[in-house]
This record gives sequence, C-alpha cells and structure tokens, in this order.
Amino acid sequence: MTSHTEKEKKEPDLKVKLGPLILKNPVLLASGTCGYGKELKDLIDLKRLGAIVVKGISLEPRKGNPPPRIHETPCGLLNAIGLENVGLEAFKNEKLPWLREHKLRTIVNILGNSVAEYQKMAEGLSGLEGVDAIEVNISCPNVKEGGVAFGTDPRAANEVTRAVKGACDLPVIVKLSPNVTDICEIARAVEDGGADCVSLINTILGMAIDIEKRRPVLGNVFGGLSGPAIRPVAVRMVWQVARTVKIPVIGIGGISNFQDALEFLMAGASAIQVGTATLVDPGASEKILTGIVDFMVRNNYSSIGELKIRD
Amino acid sequence: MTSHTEKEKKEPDLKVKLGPLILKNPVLLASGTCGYGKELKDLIDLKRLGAIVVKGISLEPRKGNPPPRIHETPCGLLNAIGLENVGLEAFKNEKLPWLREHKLRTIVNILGNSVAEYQKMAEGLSGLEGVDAIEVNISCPNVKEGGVAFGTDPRAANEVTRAVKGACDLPVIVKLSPNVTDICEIARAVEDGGADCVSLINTILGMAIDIEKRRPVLGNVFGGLSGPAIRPVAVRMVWQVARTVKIPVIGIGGISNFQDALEFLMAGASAIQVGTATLVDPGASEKILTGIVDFMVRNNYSSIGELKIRD
Amino acid sequence: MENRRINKQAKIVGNVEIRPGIFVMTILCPEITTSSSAGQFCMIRPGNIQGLDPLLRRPLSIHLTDQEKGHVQFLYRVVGRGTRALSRQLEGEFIEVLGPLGRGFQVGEDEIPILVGGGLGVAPLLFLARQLVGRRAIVILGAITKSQLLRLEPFRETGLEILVSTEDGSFGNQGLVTEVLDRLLSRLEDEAKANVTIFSCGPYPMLRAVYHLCSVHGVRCEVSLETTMACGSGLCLGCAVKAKDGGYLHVCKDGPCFRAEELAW
Amino acid sequence: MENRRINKQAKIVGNVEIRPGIFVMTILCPEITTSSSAGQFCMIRPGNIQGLDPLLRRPLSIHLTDQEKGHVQFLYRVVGRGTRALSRQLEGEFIEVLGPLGRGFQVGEDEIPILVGGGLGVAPLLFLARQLVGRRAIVILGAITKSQLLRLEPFRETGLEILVSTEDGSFGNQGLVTEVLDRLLSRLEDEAKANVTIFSCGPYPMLRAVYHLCSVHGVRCEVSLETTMACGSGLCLGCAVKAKDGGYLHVCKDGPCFRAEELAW
Ligand SMILES: Cc1cc2nc3c(=O)[nH]c(=O)nc-3n(C[C@H](O)[C@H](O)[C@H](O)COP(=O)(O)OP(=O)(O)OC[C@H]3O[C@@H](n4cnc5c(N)ncnc54)[C@H](O)[C@@H]3O)c2cc1C
Ligand SMILES: Cc1cc2nc3c(=O)[nH]c(=O)nc-3n(C[C@H](O)[C@H](O)[C@H](O)COP(=O)(O)OP(=O)(O)OC[C@H]3O[C@@H](n4cnc5c(N)ncnc54)[C@H](O)[C@@H]3O)c2cc1C
Ligand SMILES: Cc1cc2nc3c(=O)[nH]c(=O)nc-3n(C[C@H](O)[C@H](O)[C@H](O)COP(=O)(O)O)c2cc1C
Ligand SMILES: Cc1cc2nc3c(=O)[nH]c(=O)nc-3n(C[C@H](O)[C@H](O)[C@H](O)COP(=O)(O)O)c2cc1C
Ligand code: FES
Ligand code: FES
Repeated sequence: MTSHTEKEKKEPDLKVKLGPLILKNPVLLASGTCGYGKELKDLIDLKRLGAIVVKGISLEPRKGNPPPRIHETPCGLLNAIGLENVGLEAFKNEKLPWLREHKLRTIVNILGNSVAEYQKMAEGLSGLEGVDAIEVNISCPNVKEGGVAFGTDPRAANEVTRAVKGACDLPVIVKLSPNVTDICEIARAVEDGGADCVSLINTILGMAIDIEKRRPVLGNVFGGLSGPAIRPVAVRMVWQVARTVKIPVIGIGGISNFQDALEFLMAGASAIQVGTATLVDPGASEKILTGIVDFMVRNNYSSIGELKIRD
Repeated sequence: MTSHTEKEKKEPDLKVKLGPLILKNPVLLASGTCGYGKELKDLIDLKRLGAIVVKGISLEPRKGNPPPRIHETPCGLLNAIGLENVGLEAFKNEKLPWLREHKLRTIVNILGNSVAEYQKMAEGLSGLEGVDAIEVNISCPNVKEGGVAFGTDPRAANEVTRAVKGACDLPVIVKLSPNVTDICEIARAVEDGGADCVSLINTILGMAIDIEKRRPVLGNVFGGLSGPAIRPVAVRMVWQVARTVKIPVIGIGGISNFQDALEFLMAGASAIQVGTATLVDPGASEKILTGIVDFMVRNNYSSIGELKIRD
Repeated sequence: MENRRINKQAKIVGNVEIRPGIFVMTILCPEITTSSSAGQFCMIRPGNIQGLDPLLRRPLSIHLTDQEKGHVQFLYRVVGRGTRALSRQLEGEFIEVLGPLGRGFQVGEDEIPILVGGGLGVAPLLFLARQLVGRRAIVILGAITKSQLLRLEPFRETGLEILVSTEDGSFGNQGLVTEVLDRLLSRLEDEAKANVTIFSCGPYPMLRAVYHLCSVHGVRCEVSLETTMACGSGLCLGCAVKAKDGGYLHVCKDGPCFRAEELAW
Repeated sequence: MENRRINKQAKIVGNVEIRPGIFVMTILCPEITTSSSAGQFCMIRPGNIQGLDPLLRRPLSIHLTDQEKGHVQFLYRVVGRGTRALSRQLEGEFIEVLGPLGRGFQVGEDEIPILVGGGLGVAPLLFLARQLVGRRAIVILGAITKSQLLRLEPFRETGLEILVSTEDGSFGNQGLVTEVLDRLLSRLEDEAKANVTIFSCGPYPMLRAVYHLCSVHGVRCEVSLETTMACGSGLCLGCAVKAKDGGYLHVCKDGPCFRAEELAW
C-alpha cells in the first residue's frame, strides 16, 4: 500500500506561463539583488531557477546615491542605491553576453525618466538574443511630469506600458509600486496598456534616523523598505491584484523561505521573485525551489497553478 | 569640573503642547493596545504617562470580527479585531469613571460609518469630565459613500474633521491611515478641516495565508500590520507630514524602545504613542519614557521640541 | 480577587527534556507562586532571543508551583521558534514572564472533580491535582501511546485516583480518555453526578467530545482553551472565541478555563 | 583569480573572550583556508539567532587561517546585536559563513611592507603578517592604552619587527601610530621609500592620517575600509564609498583593501 501511494506521488509540473513567457519553474531572482547574474555564478546553480531579473538599467549609466545606501531595520532592509547601473549599452556589450552564453533566462528590468526613455530602452532591447522579457520598473519619479512617479498615477502607468509594448516584441512585465492607495487601479491601467504580466511589490518608501548624529541615516534621506517585514503587505496586494486583472501576477516581497513563497503562490501569484533573501543568503532561491517541490509532492499538488486559492 | 558639568545637566522639560492639549510628557499609549486603561493598572504606573488613548469606540457596541484575529509576522503583528468595543454609552458609564477617578489624561479614539456618526460621537463626548481630547480614527471604511475609507479621500477626511470639530469643544486629533499614495495631502485636508493635531500611522493593510490549510489566516482575510516591521514607513510619513502641516504631529508605528521614540521626535513628532510594544511588554511605555529622559540628560537637551531636526 | 500580576525577568533553575521535544522548565518567581491558581497561565519571552523576531510572548500554562522554593514550572512541547528558543535556555539564564493571567479552574468546595487530560493538556491539570490533594477526585490521563504519556509519576504522587488510557493500549486502558470518562459517568447515580464537575484540557476535538459526554450525562464541565494570543492580558481583544450567545469571549481574561456551556462548540 | 567562495554552516571550535568585549572565534572551514588571502573577509550569521532579526549577516575580516587544521579565525568586538549573539555561541555550535570575499591586500614580491594597525584594525593584519613571515617587513601596532593593545603575542610570533605605541604611553612608544610611522618614514632614503608599501587598517581618522603621511612621504598605501554591508558579495551595491574620480567604489568587491589614492578622502 505505502509503496503504491509513494508511486502515485510523481514529480509535480513546475512550468509557469507568464503570458507569452514560459519558464521552467516559478522561482526568479529579483532585480537589484542578483547583480547581472555573474556575481552569483560560483555560489548557486543559476540554471536551476526560472529566470533572473537583472539590476535595473537606464539609458545612460548612473552613479547612484551617496552613502550610506543601506540600513537594517527590524526584519527589513532600507536601501537607497539610487539605481546605480552600467547603462543600456554597457549592459548589452558587457553583461548580456555572459548571460546568453550560459543560457540563463533573463528578464531585463528597465527604468526611465520619461515615457520616451522607456520607449528607447525597449527599442534597444528588442530582438536581442538572450533577452527573454522586459520588466518595467515604474517606481521611479517621473522627472518630466514634475516628480510624480509613474507607478502612482494610473494614466502615466498606462502610457509607459503602451510605449514599451509598442516599441518591442518582448513579453512585458510591469512592476508595481506599493506606495499607492489602490494598487488594483494601477494594475488595471497597465493591463489596459497591454502588459503581459504584472510583478509586485517594489519596496515601500521608508526612512530611518540616526539619533546620535541627529540626521537621517541614508545619504538620500528616504529609502525603499524590503525584506520579511513587508511580506504581509505584499501578500495582501498580490491577493488583491490577482483578483482584479486577468494577466498573470509575479509575487515579490520578503520571501525568505519556501513557506513564504507558497503564501504568494496561494494568494494568486503565478511565479515569485526572491530579493533581499538572496542578499542574506545567496543560496536562498535554490532552497526555496527545493522546498516548493517537496511541499507539492507531500501534498499531492501536480502543478503550480493548483496552489492558487480560488474563491 | 565634572561635578560642575553634572550640575548643569538639569532635568529636561518634558511638557508637550498638542494644540490646546498640554501633556506632561510625550509618551502616550496607542488606541487598541491599552484597553480602557484599567486593564494595565496593576502592571504600570499609568499616571507617569502623557496620556492614554483608549480603545476606539463607536456609537453602538460592536462584536468585532470572527477569529483568528491576530497573527504574528516577522517583527510585526497582523490584527483584525474589527473594532470590538463597548459603544459610547457603556464607555461613558462603565469605563470613563475609572479613568476620571484616577485622574488619567484620557484621549478617546472614535470611529463611525458616516459623517453623522462621527458627529454624534463628538457631541456625546463633548463637555464630559475626564475626556481630554478626541482622536478621530478615519481608517475605517465609509459605508455610506460606498466603501471608500475616510482616511484615503482628502475630501471625506476634511468633512469628518469639520463635523467633529464643530460638534465639540475638545481638542481634536485626527489619526491618519498610511494606506495612501500621498499622506501629506490627507494631512493638509484635515488641517484645513480644523484638526488641532494629527497622529500617524495607523496599521498598514496586510494579510497572511495558512499554507497548510490553504486559506487566509485571519477570519477577516485582511488585517492591519503593526509593530517594529512598519517603523521605517511610519518615520518617513511623520517626517513628511511634519514638514507639510503647521499643527503638531503625534508619531506612531513600531515604537519598541526609547531609541525608536527618539527617531520619531527627531523626525518631527511632538509626541509618540506606544502600541504593539505594550502588548509584548506592558512595561514598554514606562521604559521608553525613562530612556528618553536619560538620553536628553546625557545629550543636554532641555525640551522635547529641541530634539526635532530642523532643515 | 484583585489581579496581582507581575512582569519581570525570572531566573531559570531548570529546563529538562523529559521526552523527546517535551520540556519542563522551572523558574524562580515567588510572586507567582503566591498569587496563582490552577488553570492560569503566563506569557513568556525566552531571554535568548536576540532581536525582535519572534515578536510576541508565548502563553504557557502554569504546570506546578512550589511556594516554599518560590518555583514555577511549565510543561511545554517544542512546536516553533518560540518554544525552540525556550528549550535551548540553560539554568541560570533568564526569561521574561508576565503572570499569573486569566481565569483558572473554579472548583467548588463540595464537588467531586474529575480531571481529564490528553497529551500536553496535562500541563495545567497537575497544578489542579496538587490543589486537590486529600480530596475525593479522579484523574483521567490519556495519550496515543505509552511513550507519549506525560507526568504519570507526579500525578501519582498526589495520591488521587488515576485512570490511564492509551489509544493503542500500550499502557492502561485501551481507548480514548472519553471512553474511560463515559464508563465512569455511566456507573454513577444521578445524585452523584450532580456533585461531579469535569475539568479538561487537551486538543480541541477531545474537549468537544468531553463536553458532549458531559451534556449527555448532565454533569458540569470546565475546559481550558488555547488560541493565538498577542498580549495575554486583556489589552488587544485578539484572543476571541465564539460564545454560546453569538458574541465573543476572550480566552486570556474570560478564560482560558471556561464553563463549557458558555462556548459555541 | 577565480572566486572560490563558499556559503555553508561551519562548526565553531573555539570562541574565547581575550579582553572584555573582544573575542577570537575559530571555526572549522577548510575551504576558506585554501582560497583566502590576507585582507579578505567573510559574511557571518550567528547560528543562535532564532528569528529573522537581525536580518543581515555581518562582515568580519579573516584574522588568521590554519590550513593544516582547516581553521579560520575572526577577531571581533561586541558592538551590537549581531556580535553579541556571536559572542554567546559555544564550541560545537554552528555559524553560517560566506567567504572569502573581496579584494585582499596586494603585496608585491620585492616590496617592504609596513603594516599599521590601530585598535580592532589588527584583525586582518595578523593574517598578512603571517603571510610575510621570513620577509623584511615591519608591523606598527597602536592602541589607546596598554590594556587595549590586541594580539601582540601572535604578532611577535611572526618574527617580524614589531613597533608598539599607546596614546597614554602605558606601553611602547607614547603617541599615535602615525607618529611612529612618520619617524620611520622620515629616516628612510627616497630609494628605500620607493620599495615601501603601507598596509593599514583601523578607525577612519587613523587611516586618513596614514594616507596623508604616505602622500607627504611619497610611499604607496593600501587601506582596509569598513562600511555597512547587506550582501558582501557584489549583489546590492549598498557598500559604496566615494572614489577619487567622483564615482563610487564598492567596499565588498573593489575592497575592502584599496590603494589609498583611489579613494576620495
Ligand atoms: C492559555 C494557553 C496555555 C498554553 N499552555 C501551554 C503549555 O502549558 N504547554 C505547551 O506546550 N503549550 C501551551 N500552549 C500553546 C503554546 O502557547 C504554543 O505552543 C506556543 O505559543 C507556540 O509558540 P512557538 O513560537 O513555539 O510556535 P510558532 O512558531 O508560533 O507556531 C508553531 C505552530 O504552533 C501553532 N501555535 C502558535 N501559537 C499557538 C497557540 N497560542 N496555541 C496553539 N498553537 C499555537 C502555530 O499555529 C504553528 O502551527 C498554551 C496556549 C495557550 C493559549
Ligand atoms: C569588511 C569589513 C570587515 C570587518 N571586520 C571586522 C573584524 O574583523 N572585527 C570586528 O570586530 N569588526 C569588523 N567589522 C565591523 C563589523 O562588521 C561590525 O562591528 C558589525 O557588523 C556590527 O554588527 P552588530 O550587529 O554587532 O552591531 P549593530 O547592532 O549592527 O550596530 C551596532 C553599532 O555598530 C555600527 N556598525 C554596524 N555595522 C557596521 C559595520 N559594517 N561596520 C562598522 N560599524 C558598523 C552601527 O552603526 C552601530 O553603531 C568589519 C566590517 C567590514 C565592513
Ligand atoms: C538593494 C536593492 C536594490 C534594488 N534594485 C531594484 C531595481 O534596480 N529595480 C527594481 O525594479 N527593483 C529593485 N529592488 C526591489 C526588489 O527587486 C524587490 O522588488 C523588493 O526588494 C521587494 O522584495 P524583497 O523583499 O524580496 O527584497 C531592489 C531592492 C533592493 C533591496
Ligand atoms: C490589536 C490592535 C488594535 C488596535 N485598535 C485600534 C483602534 O481601535 N483605533 C485606532 O485608531 N487604532 C487602533 N490600532 C492601531 C494602533 O493604535 C497603532 O496606530 C498601530 O498599531 C501602529 O502602532 P504600533 O506599531 O506601535 O502598534 C490597533 C492596533 C492593534 C495592534
Ligand atoms: S490576548 Fe490580548 S486580549 Fe487576549
Ligand atoms: S555589500 Fe552588497 S554590493 Fe557590497
């Protein structure tokens, strides 16, 4: 009897479909926490993962913010890296070839100061071998429109999505900011704009004060809060958005172990990204993947989609 | 020399002025985490504190939400109590007399489903001996206007403030929700409405999923996240609001020790409230008060206002 | 009775693994020995937790007190991070303890108490049994199998009548504690039944079965409930359980020991 | 050189308080002994942290390695929660360790290295001194007072020339290490200076003074810097320090050991 039951527990199907993008499993590395992949090459087997989302790149290279850039908070991390990155050209010439050679599924996270910049980025990435999808980071301030972040204004979010979608033939994931009254409104706006998928959440705006020095800790005053501290907020938003849009949702925010990842997959995410946990332990994503598989086997789930709570 | 310097270090003045409300020190107990005061009477010396903000009361008693109502998250607490409370009449007859007898500075946290309900509450509390101020909780859904929370709509927030202010002669504190794109907009709206003071933040909307049972943990699905996890978000919002409005700000969110409290006082708060920390350790507020005083003496601050970072 | 709760750091004088994953911790806390009664609990924070995670204290029933030595004991099972941290603490280290909390078991003078404990549910019952020494009272202890039967010796030392059952029959009667209880109650005259009160603690399904039996036999019943708790002291209203009347009761102040008929089962 | 970093649980074989609040921890981690060089560091997570707070690993310089035994040592001061947790770990327990990380000190074949360490800054320098055994090299160690002077014996065992200064004169020369260094460099011919490189680790003001001296004397200088770190492995870009050219360098991959002239001082 036991051996019979054991036999029935076959390997679950881990494949996930994110619109046109099909990945072998739902565990991705989040942008800004895995460099351009190569930084992790001796520490984990990158090939095991669903995909890696590289550090956000802009049209021109950026130096980033003055230090201090990071600060630990209770179960969380404040960062104000300031989107330091090599820029589109250097990414194509210096970073992408390694990713391509190693046949790693690569999602390129992009950010711009204007709709036109986003569009140019999309054009520049379109048709490039090795780029599997674009993730549009709309959490940065829209300098052109007077400091309003694209991610907090449904119309701007829609416009950016349209522009990116129109400028390339790649699957487009739009990454949503949690710093909004109604994230579903933004999600609907980018769905209408043609997004193939949404990912959420980016960091929550926070800050800390050095009471001895009597000034903000971070060089940039404000920073983005990530890590386990924000997980309950992220799970809530994924739950809400998954019940609002028809396109797939990628869950992000404080995922440290397989149990956390399952919370998101049950809440309605089709895949998840591991961010801060990789900084704490570079092996976190692999452990999470193993844990998901074991859980599925143990509980007789045969596909990732089956995990979703349907209500 | 040393003895001279020691002598110069005189006791700092802890008094705080919250508009018309003057309190002997800046450490308050947050609504929903200290009952109606009496629950703590054998555990701390309530008289030492600036004031206590009693559990939010509504016009009619409320049963609250089905269990489970609380869930621990990393450095945080999700709660979905559902505003269980004894109602205005029972508060006046059964809870207030004890607070009055013990001469405790009492701020009454109120909530309603409509502007009219808030107004009635304010009328009912007006002129009552023992009530020092009203704290208006605008984070609950505005049932009349179709489920929009008063706290997320500047016009509704303004209207509620006006109604409460017009219905009583008490100092009115409006407690802001963090679940908004721009908390400064709401703060301005309630300032325009005549609020004497704002307090922030209330809990951040979150949820958790029980992966074994494959359903939300909380009986109410969603809950409010409090505790150290949210502190960086709260400090940021206090910093922003204190630079936006002219009325005093009370800082709330994840304050567990005196260092945390000082972050808020430096960020621009005139006083602070201790919430979840009291649940973890009923003595937290007293330790925080002692810690603030020691810090001020050590660093030669002579008043609470001096702690504020001016930029 | 006025509350005389204390909130302090207490020194650990013992922390012994009596079964795999099951510990008895003894702390020095004279204040609690003098003010607590059986069925009450404490909120505990292990002193070896370095940061703010886990955040909340954990509720543990008072297992036994020793007024002379000022000792308080807890019987606990390692189930998660809080209890794991606790299990790693050594003699001489400290824990934070708030207690005694809640409503304990209410035993009438002339009653015949029957204590029914399953698994870890024996934790508060040993304290009760000690309080009943010299009285007419019966203790029914149950477990799945012999090796999971807890604290039989200390119960025996009370001199009370002890009935034991294991589900697999490896020790005592074979079967559930409710079967033992059923047989016991069935043998009683109605007059005797009127004097009996059941005091029970254990897994929820067991408590429900006990309450059901008590209804059938028409005997009084008190049960000790568990819920998630944040404060344990009536501040947060987080520990609600459904009451018979459609409202809610709060385990940390209305309980953890309830008259079973107050609850919605 | 290709990175050969490892990320694993390593067993503690010793954790000794050598001065109040100052510990030497020894772990068993043969992989690191074979791939590390002086000036590199590891990211450490104490195994006795129960929850997720503190969240991040802490950077500690490699103090010494023993290839034969497979031992790696760290010299650390208890300053906060992470180091406090570490200090409470016992032999036989585990820590999580990621390393070796970063760019170590780069010592040329024909150079005369002068090592300048203040306070805890001696941590990476002992490893360097060991690598220099048998070579012509000088070590300058400084502290505020005698009792705060660390690891003098192990440095002496290297057989290198050791100069010691304390600010209060309670041991060795009275004054700052920079004064000792200044006198030393002043005595050297320009030709000799061309062969000298300073390797320094200590508080930032000391490093700045050392670099200033080196500029004046025209000698090469490498310094080991500290910043807050999240990952220690080049993933987060959090450990930026201002570079001479107006851009940023990253302490965890471009450093922690930098040629001093690359930095904006
Ligand atoms: C009034 C009262 C008295 C109790 N007395 C005892 C006792 O004497 N001995 C004993 O071993 N345990 C007792 N418990 C249960 C004990 O409180 C929990 O086992 C403990 O809180 C788990 O903490 P943890 O951090 O180890 O586990 P967690 O990591 O918090 O959780 C691990 C698992 O335990 C469950 N759990 C968490 N909290 C509770 C809880 N409060 N009650 C039940 N299950 C929970 C979780 O759902 C999860 O499945 C009592 C509970 C209450 C409410
Ligand atoms: C490359 C590198 C090598 C290091 N090598 C050693 C070493 O060999 N021995 C040693 O004792 N220390 C070393 N440090 C410093 C050590 O990392 C910190 O002391 C440690 O991270 C503090 O952690 P904590 O949790 O105990 O303190 P926390 O609670 O995090 O902080 C307590 C105090 O320490 C300060 N602090 C926090 N992190 C750092 C940091 N990374 N650097 C400096 N100060 C910090 C905080 O601002 C605060 O004032 C090194 C740092 C770096 C970057
Ligand atoms: C150091 C750091 C850098 C980040 N950089 C980016 C970025 O370039 N683009 C982006 O879209 N998100 C960036 N993020 C956000 C993460 O991708 C992720 O959305 C967020 O951290 C929440 O997930 P986590 O809690 O698992 O870290 C960054 C986060 C961190 C901590
Ligand atoms: C159990 C619980 C109940 C609460 N009830 C109320 C309430 O009735 N009214 C209110 O305005 N805020 C209520 N709050 C919010 C707190 O007053 C406070 O704003 C919030 O918890 C953040 O502070 P903290 O992190 O210090 O807890 C409650 C919070 C908790 C944890
Ligand atoms: S646990 Fe807080 S009121 Fe019961
Ligand atoms: S600490 Fe993360 S890149 Fe240096």
